[in-house]
Amino acid sequence: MAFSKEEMLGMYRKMLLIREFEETVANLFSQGQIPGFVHLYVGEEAVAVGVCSNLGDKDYIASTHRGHGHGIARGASVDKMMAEIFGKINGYCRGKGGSMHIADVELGFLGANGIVGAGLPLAAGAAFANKYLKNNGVAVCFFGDGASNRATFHEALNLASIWKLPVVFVCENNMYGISMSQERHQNITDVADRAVAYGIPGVSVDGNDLMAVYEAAGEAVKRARAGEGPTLIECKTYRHRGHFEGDACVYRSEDELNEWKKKCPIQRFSTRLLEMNMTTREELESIAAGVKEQIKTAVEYANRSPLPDETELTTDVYCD
Amino acid sequence: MAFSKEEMLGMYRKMLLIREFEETVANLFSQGQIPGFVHLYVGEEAVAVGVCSNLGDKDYIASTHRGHGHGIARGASVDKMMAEIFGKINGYCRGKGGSMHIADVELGFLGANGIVGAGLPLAAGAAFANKYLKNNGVAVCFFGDGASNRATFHEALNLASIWKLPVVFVCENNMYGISMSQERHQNITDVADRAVAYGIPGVSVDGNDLMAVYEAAGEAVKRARAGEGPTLIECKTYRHRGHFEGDACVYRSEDELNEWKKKCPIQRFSTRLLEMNMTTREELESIAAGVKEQIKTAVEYANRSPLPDETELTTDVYCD
Amino acid sequence: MQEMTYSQAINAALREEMKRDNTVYLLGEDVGVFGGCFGVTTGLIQEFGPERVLDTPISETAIVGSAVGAAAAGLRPVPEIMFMDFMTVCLDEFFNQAAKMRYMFGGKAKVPITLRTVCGAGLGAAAQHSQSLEAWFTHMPGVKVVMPSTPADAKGLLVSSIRDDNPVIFIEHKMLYGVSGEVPEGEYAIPLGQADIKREGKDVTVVATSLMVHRALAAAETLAAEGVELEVVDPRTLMPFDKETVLKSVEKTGRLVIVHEAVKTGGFGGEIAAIVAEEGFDSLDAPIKRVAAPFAPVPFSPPLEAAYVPGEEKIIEAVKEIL
Amino acid sequence: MQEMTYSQAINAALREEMKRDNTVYLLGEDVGVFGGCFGVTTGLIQEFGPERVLDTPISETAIVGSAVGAAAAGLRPVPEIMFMDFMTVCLDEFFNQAAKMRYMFGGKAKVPITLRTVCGAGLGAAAQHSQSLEAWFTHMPGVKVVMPSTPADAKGLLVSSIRDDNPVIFIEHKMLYGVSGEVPEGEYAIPLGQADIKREGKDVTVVATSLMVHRALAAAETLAAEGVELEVVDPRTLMPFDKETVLKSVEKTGRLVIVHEAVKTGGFGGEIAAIVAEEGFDSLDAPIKRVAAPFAPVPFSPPLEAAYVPGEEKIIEAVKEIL
Ligand SMILES: Cc1ncc(C[n+]2csc(CCOP(=O)(O)OP(=O)(O)O)c2C)c(N)n1
Ligand SMILES: Cc1ncc(C[n+]2csc(CCOP(=O)(O)OP(=O)(O)O)c2C)c(N)n1
Ligand SMILES: [Mg+2]
Ligand SMILES: [Mg+2]
Repeated sequence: MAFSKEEMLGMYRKMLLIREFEETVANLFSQGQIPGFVHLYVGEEAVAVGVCSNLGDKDYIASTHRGHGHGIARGASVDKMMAEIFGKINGYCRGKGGSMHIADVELGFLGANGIVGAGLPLAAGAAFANKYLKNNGVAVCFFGDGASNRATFHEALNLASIWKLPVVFVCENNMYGISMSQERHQNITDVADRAVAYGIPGVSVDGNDLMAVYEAAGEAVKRARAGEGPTLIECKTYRHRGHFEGDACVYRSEDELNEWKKKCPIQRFSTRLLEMNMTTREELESIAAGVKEQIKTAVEYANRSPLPDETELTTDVYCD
Repeated sequence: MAFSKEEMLGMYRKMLLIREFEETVANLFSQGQIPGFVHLYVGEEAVAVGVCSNLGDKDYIASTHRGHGHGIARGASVDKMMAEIFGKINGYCRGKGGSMHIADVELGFLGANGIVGAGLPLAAGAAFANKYLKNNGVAVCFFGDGASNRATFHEALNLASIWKLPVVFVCENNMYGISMSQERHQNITDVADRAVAYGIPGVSVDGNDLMAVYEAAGEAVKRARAGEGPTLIECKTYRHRGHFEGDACVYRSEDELNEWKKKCPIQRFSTRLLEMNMTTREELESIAAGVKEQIKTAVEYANRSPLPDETELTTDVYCD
Repeated sequence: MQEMTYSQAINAALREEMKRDNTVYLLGEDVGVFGGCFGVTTGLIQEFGPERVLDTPISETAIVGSAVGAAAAGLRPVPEIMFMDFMTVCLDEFFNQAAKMRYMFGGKAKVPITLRTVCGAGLGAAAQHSQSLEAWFTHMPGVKVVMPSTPADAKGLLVSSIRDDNPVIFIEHKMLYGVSGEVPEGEYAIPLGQADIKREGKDVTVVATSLMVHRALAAAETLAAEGVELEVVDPRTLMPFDKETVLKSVEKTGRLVIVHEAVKTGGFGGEIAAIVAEEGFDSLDAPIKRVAAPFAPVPFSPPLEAAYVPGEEKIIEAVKEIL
Repeated sequence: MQEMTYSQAINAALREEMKRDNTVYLLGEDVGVFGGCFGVTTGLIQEFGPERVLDTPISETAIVGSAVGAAAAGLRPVPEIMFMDFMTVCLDEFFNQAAKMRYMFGGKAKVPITLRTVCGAGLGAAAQHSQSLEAWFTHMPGVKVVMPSTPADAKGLLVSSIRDDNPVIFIEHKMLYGVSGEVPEGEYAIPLGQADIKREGKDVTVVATSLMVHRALAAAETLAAEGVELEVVDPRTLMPFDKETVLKSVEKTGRLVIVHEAVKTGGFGGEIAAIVAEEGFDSLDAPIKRVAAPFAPVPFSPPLEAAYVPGEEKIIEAVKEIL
């Protein structure tokens, strides 16, 4: 891999931006400033960033209930995301969607999704459109280990395989679907093994290693663009926070959490950058300060945005 | 395998009974004597008989739209089956179900099914009940190659695997789902390979070889009863007739059909019986004569049965 | 005008729209060489090739789900679900995804899908292949619901459905495929949301859908001989629903009978009755009557199936009860 | 009598029925140690063990499908579907299999499933986690539909649902879980199919379901001060539907307002209106009014969500329009 310094620091910054975004949301949520419920991505940043750093203009991603990281990695505006999470009219969805439905179709972001596993056929369809339109674009679907037991996983992977669709299926195996550990919810160790069932490649990578994710995704995207069909990538990772904010996490141990915190993808990448002499502590700190500022601005933006008024209730149900 | 002559001839007779039943239905259908539509099992007899010959009292089977063979193999009355196909009140379902819904829950026959793939979770559930009730019973689900691409396949196999349910999933790979060849509808050669995705054994056998099916199913049933969980068995076979009666079969060649006719499971088994000196041509002919007689009686029974009257329309919607 | 069957009219609409717009494509089980389970897509794969007429595995979730993604990404998919009864295995994709996407995304998505499917009893196909489930779809904000009763309506409404930027469920009736009728030549589009008065009359308004339009017309014919004039209104699309036409007719007649093949309880007849009981109450001179299937799954046996589907006599009976 | 919350009442019913009948078991996502997404099954795995309280993968098709097979084979499964919106991913199992099995098999099967699920807006959970889809289920012959509004009803109706030999969908409301009320001690079963008059009145009949019962009662309180007496009827079960109680009430009051949280079009309010317009027409002195959610998905933003769910004022407004 030959990355420029800018690229490397750019990816670092994105991960940090996600982290800061999520921790800010956690804080605001605990203060009662955010309605509904939120599922945070803290600890899994390397997956979204590693994958999305391979994507271009015509490409699509489909996301999950835990979608903030995907949106940010795809390049969505944190201002509009934050405003959406606040339920404000200047949010991505005019406040109608909230955390679980943030989307920006123009940007190639087909949305977070409240239905586990729903993104897989959507991504296959977007990939189909790209193939049909011969625009060289691909589609990526993020989904969880829990989602890999859903109907949609099976049907979408099979369809994508026989139609050789330019799609990459990225399983974020964070070891749990809410309280259900992967050990209990499926009888295999690697979700990637399921690729066999569709005659497509399956790879399992350390999801907390940005470079490993980047490379695996890069290869899959290359295959997809070359017309060779889909790939299933499993990224082993962990969520540092509860399933949703407020989750007491009775189903897992502090020890386990602490072990994984030590494997933090952001720390790991910064250590690597320092070891490679690509950057300095000072530079990293100044990036962090910029990120903090950016998120602060996003919160201000969100706070300033008006709430939607009642006339919004019945607009956008249909296109005219 | 140590089969008595009675057992061997019993299985032969069952296969023949299915064949005669189906050919009779085909005939009557073409004469306009049977309403609705029918999907016949001609050519696949060894699967149903090979599997069901392993089953006992507490065991269940779940079947498909192509269910006549499964019912007969499980020991259902051909009289009541035929009457049901005729839509008569003395049929299994009082004429309310027809070919696609013949069932006899008491006998352990959870029904033919109009929804492709629907049987898989039903069988998992019946297996769960047997396990819960500790009655040592198992459940078997028959389903097609086409059905192996459905949602239910994935979710049922995963659930059965993690719960170690006493269930056997029997895929009748007859190379087509209606007009869609297996080659086109999935990117793998052996459906059995999908077992990997659930961490369970998967075996692929010649579905036109009664003994091979019997053995594979026997082992799977043994595993299930021993509490070792589910098995996926794929039986490669072929339907001699169209998808449904009336299908012009534009999607496959005469040559292909003729090749498979040469591999007829019944002929093959009778040759084997003769080679083993287990029987004589005369004995086989007398069995065939008996079968013909039995089906003739079934048709008479069906013909004699009255049609349901209008009061039946709204009975049995609810239990009281 | 051209005489053609309902099935041919649908085929023609598909062909013309595919010619007109390259982003229109078909997908579904056996829609290719096989021509569809009822032969409706016959010839299209020959004309447009397997890139635009796609046979799928038996994976309704993937059929509809992929159509949603493709629609959001700029295509106009026309998926076929072989029997309406199977909508139960892809309802999430149609309802939680397709129907809501635009709203959830604050107006920033377009999901132009026309999902074709087949309803109705009459072929002895029993409980899982014979239902009329349109009512469910009228309860889904974001979805349009189309139910043509004649070849001309089938063609004109399918053209409009495919051109519409919203998810549309286009519900064909299996017993109508063989029915012939006049269809205007050339481009022919009927706007969604306009009821059609299939027969004028002054005594009783009969609102009927799909196959039931024909039964209502037969009843009207019979009753005309007795001096009773039915006005038969075919809404053609249930969503948008042309309530003005219905209310105006009831204003004229003072009497309303609603006929659909779906089971009565929870059916769309309730919605129509409620609209009239709310907005046309003062026009009503008699109770509103619904004629519909009894509250039971569709039975297999021919005499039961025949008794299940509302027929001319039941319509006549209902009319007479409120005259 | 014991004071307990709706959630505790459901928990108590589950516990008692599991004690009474060994064939009753629970299954669903996170129903074990986690105690269910809303904590309703708290403590049950500790009491009955993982053999009878089963955590499942995220596989609703397998949850409901396996329940159907287990029910046919002699057990009484009580599956939980975490949000009612997810019924779209297991509707085939519930409808094409569970609901029809008995009929299709000519009466020779029994499918005693009580499927618990959660409807309703109010938590900012947006379009895919907030709906009220009960109308769909009333259109399914073979299914019973239960929607309790109080802790006592929740307990008594859940006990009866579990004992019922038919598939039942038991619809809890997420905004009611914390509501307290008196619940009779000891065994307590309320027969399915009996409406409850939650408040007597002579001027207008208000039929309301689930959370809306409380809003209707609040409206009644306010209007009482103005001298208008509402009769608030809670059907409690939509199928079977106790139409006699509703018709009798309308006979007394001559006026009917129907209130539900589901979107109006295609909702169960249409069915109620149709029944009254057909069988109680002569009692009606005014148009029938429906108060329901607007025809849109459930929005996220708190002010929109609050405006979406019908409130006291809308009920009062509807009542005043027909006084
Ligand atoms: C079809 C469906 N079933 C259940 C849920 C409830 N639910 C939301 S998130 C979740 C867990 C998802 O687990 P996983 O796919 O591993 O993603 P993670 O939360 O770990 O990122 C569940 C069960 C849902 N939203 N949709
Ligand atoms: C969910 C669903 N989709 C589609 C159909 C229509 N259909 C009936 S049988 C069939 C083909 C089934 O193929 P396979 O599973 O291989 O069984 P086979 O007919 O070959 O025995 C199809 C598509 C259906 N009944 N159910
Ligand atoms: Mg997970
Ligand atoms: Mg097949």
